[in-house]
Amino acid sequence: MKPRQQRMLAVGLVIVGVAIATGLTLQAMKDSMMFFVSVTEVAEGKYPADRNFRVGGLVKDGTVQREEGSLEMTFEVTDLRCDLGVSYSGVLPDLFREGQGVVAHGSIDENGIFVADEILAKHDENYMAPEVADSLADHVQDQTLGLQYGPEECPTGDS
Amino acid sequence: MWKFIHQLASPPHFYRIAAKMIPWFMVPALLLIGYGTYAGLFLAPMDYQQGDAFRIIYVHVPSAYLSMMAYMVMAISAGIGLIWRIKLSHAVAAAAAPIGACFTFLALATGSIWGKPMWGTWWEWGDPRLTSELIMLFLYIGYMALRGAIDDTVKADKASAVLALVGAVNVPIIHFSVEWWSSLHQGPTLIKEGGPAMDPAMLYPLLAMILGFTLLFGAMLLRRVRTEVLFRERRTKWVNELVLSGGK
Amino acid sequence: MTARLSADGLTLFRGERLLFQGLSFALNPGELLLLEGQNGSGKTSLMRAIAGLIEFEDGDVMWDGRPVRLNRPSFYGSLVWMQHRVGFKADLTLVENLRFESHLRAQSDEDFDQVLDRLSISRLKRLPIRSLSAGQQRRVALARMLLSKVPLWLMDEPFTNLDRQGRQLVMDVTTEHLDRGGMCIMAAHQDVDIGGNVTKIVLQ
Amino acid sequence: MTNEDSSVGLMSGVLGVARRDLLLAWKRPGDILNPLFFFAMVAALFPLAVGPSPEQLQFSGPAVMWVAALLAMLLSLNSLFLSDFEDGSLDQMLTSPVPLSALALGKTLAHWLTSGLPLVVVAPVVAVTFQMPFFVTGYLMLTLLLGTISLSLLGSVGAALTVGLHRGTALLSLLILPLAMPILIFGARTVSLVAAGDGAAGGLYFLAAYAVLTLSFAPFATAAALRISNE
Repeated sequence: MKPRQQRMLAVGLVIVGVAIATGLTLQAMKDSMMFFVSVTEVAEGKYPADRNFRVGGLVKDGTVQREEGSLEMTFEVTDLRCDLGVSYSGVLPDLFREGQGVVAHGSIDENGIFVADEILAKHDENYMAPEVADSLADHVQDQTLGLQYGPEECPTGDS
Repeated sequence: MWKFIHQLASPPHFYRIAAKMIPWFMVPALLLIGYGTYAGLFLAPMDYQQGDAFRIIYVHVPSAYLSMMAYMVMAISAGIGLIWRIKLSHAVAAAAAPIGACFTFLALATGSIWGKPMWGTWWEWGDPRLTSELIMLFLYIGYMALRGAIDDTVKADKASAVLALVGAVNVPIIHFSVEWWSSLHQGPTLIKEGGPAMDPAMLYPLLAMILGFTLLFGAMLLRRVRTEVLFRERRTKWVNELVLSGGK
Repeated sequence: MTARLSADGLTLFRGERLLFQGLSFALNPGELLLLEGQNGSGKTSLMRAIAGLIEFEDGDVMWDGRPVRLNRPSFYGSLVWMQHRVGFKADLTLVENLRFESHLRAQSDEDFDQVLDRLSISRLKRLPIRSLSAGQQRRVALARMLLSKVPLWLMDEPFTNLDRQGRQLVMDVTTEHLDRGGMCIMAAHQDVDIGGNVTKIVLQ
Repeated sequence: MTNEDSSVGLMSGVLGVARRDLLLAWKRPGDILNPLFFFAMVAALFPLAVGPSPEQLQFSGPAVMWVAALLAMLLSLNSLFLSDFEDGSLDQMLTSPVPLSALALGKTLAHWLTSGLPLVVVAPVVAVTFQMPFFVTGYLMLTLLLGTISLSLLGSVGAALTVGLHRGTALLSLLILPLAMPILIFGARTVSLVAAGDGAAGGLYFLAAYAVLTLSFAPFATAAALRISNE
């Protein structure tokens, strides 16, 4: 093989390599977008009781209940379509509040309650004055979780 | 145009021109940073979630941005130096590294201070940007360590250029991996796609700070390259004449 | 008519020190270029730079009229070189070492025995290089040059560690190589008795 | 007497060097075994330090084993080009008619076969002591397989940059570790995910992508670095 051909071959191999790597990365990214599931998917019964997973949603207004003198608490998460009861015992992040987006890790118990062993909340990347935020709050929260469901009827979980 | 670039690449020429260029970077940089600091602290409203704590963004974001920018400047000029064998280009890469490392450190420090009120901890491994910024600092440290370990300037230039380029290929991968890793904690969609939404009264001071920091970086880079050039050319006639004439 | 190997205006620094400036030479088939100079005069550096292992500060070495640094594979296909450290793996046997290099040059190993006999190292064939004396290792390096069948030989101090017979062998082998139309660049302290077309470069 | 195009093909050059280095490794088995013992010992340090609680061992097993594997690879990298540099055969490689990047790839291949692959093979034995379930061990081996390929390739660049420098070992770690962090993240995390009952495909795809990417670039970077270091 002539040196020139060798160089061409090398360049060709690098291009092929980069193309394959890009393809694999895209595949990897597609797969890793599934880090939490929506409440609707849980309601559809896709996640059996013995499996650990993460569920993401908004803390439903007026559902947070704490037990006096302990860290036990319950609340509901919603994706504006389905609701899911969550029980949790532990320290909550500072930003946890009603209407806030949270991701909970845990599994469903026999009563259909999601028993969380970890709750995460995160401030979003929107910066605005408080008065503006008030008027926009609901809308913004919808966006930050990427929720696409309208307020339709929730599919029954028994199916 | 080509002739101008060629002239600029000659060390004595660059040394003179850079001296004249520094004020053109420094003065607007100080004005913009002055405005940004005042407007950021007093004119911008409080954030609806984070209150006054968010104001550290005016130092944090420009530093983080510059840590990337400085790496890009370093890698690109190292690459140019390696391929076209331009010595000035290597001097730019050598000069950019410590500045970049400082901005990276500043970004880490401010990020950590920001983390304390927001997350309740100085360091949060779950934050992808904090973690990848840390790896960025490690990359700078590796680059500077390699440079320091090789005595011969020409060899140090070339070896560190290879490292800078390999690092540049890896920077996006590191970011992606850290984001994937910490997304386990946060869920990637919580972070909004399409850039942050921000109140204009908060945004303008931030833009001013970013531009100001960039110009400041330019001024510091020019100064450091001048020193670097002087050191590298210390055996040449023009530097000797310069020294004898008292730097005029 | 351009020479096969030529150089014009070579300048080389080692660290801060200028070794030489504006050095030029030309080498054609059958010619020997002899580099002379005291210790530290830059013979080895010049040799390594010609082989493309060090970059010249200024000037280019041309092979068939094209700069070497742009045509490394074609230049290296025509070059073999003997340096201070012989460049063999101490744990591998003589034959294993030579076979590896023949493989890279796509040469058959059928004339191994003949060459090893000529250099009187046949009986060392199965020994690891580490158990050979310095002079014997030099002879193996000489075998590498003979087996490579390339036109350009670079020899840095080929007589080091060799006895009188060995030194004569180097000169004989080199003379034959030149007679066949080969080229050689040699750096040496001592007087070299090689007939034919010799050019000398004395480094200060 | 013109043999200008008489060099072997690229692939044959890669295999030629790899075969020589494997032969060398065969004659000095300690060079292969030492990193393996190191791997096992580092992995053993954690249970000794943390305590024998089975849950904790199961939880930290993938991470500990991955860190140990990374350090073992790092340990073996230092000598990759050192003996070639010292005995002058690097000079011979640099002036060989086969492109240097092919030779560098050959050396890296031999390095992986003598340090990466043995780690993959030994991993299940160590995994047993961490009470790792069978199918999780399978994933551990798979991630190690993909990850050590990238580590060998990246490491060859670092080893080439630091060959011949004083204090080369410490420097090599400084250069390579930041670049190796993505491998550690995806390797250890994927195994942890599998152990927790999640899917592993994303991490495996990424490790494969990183291996392919480093395979495309590292040989050229190594070749460039070798030329620079040997000046």
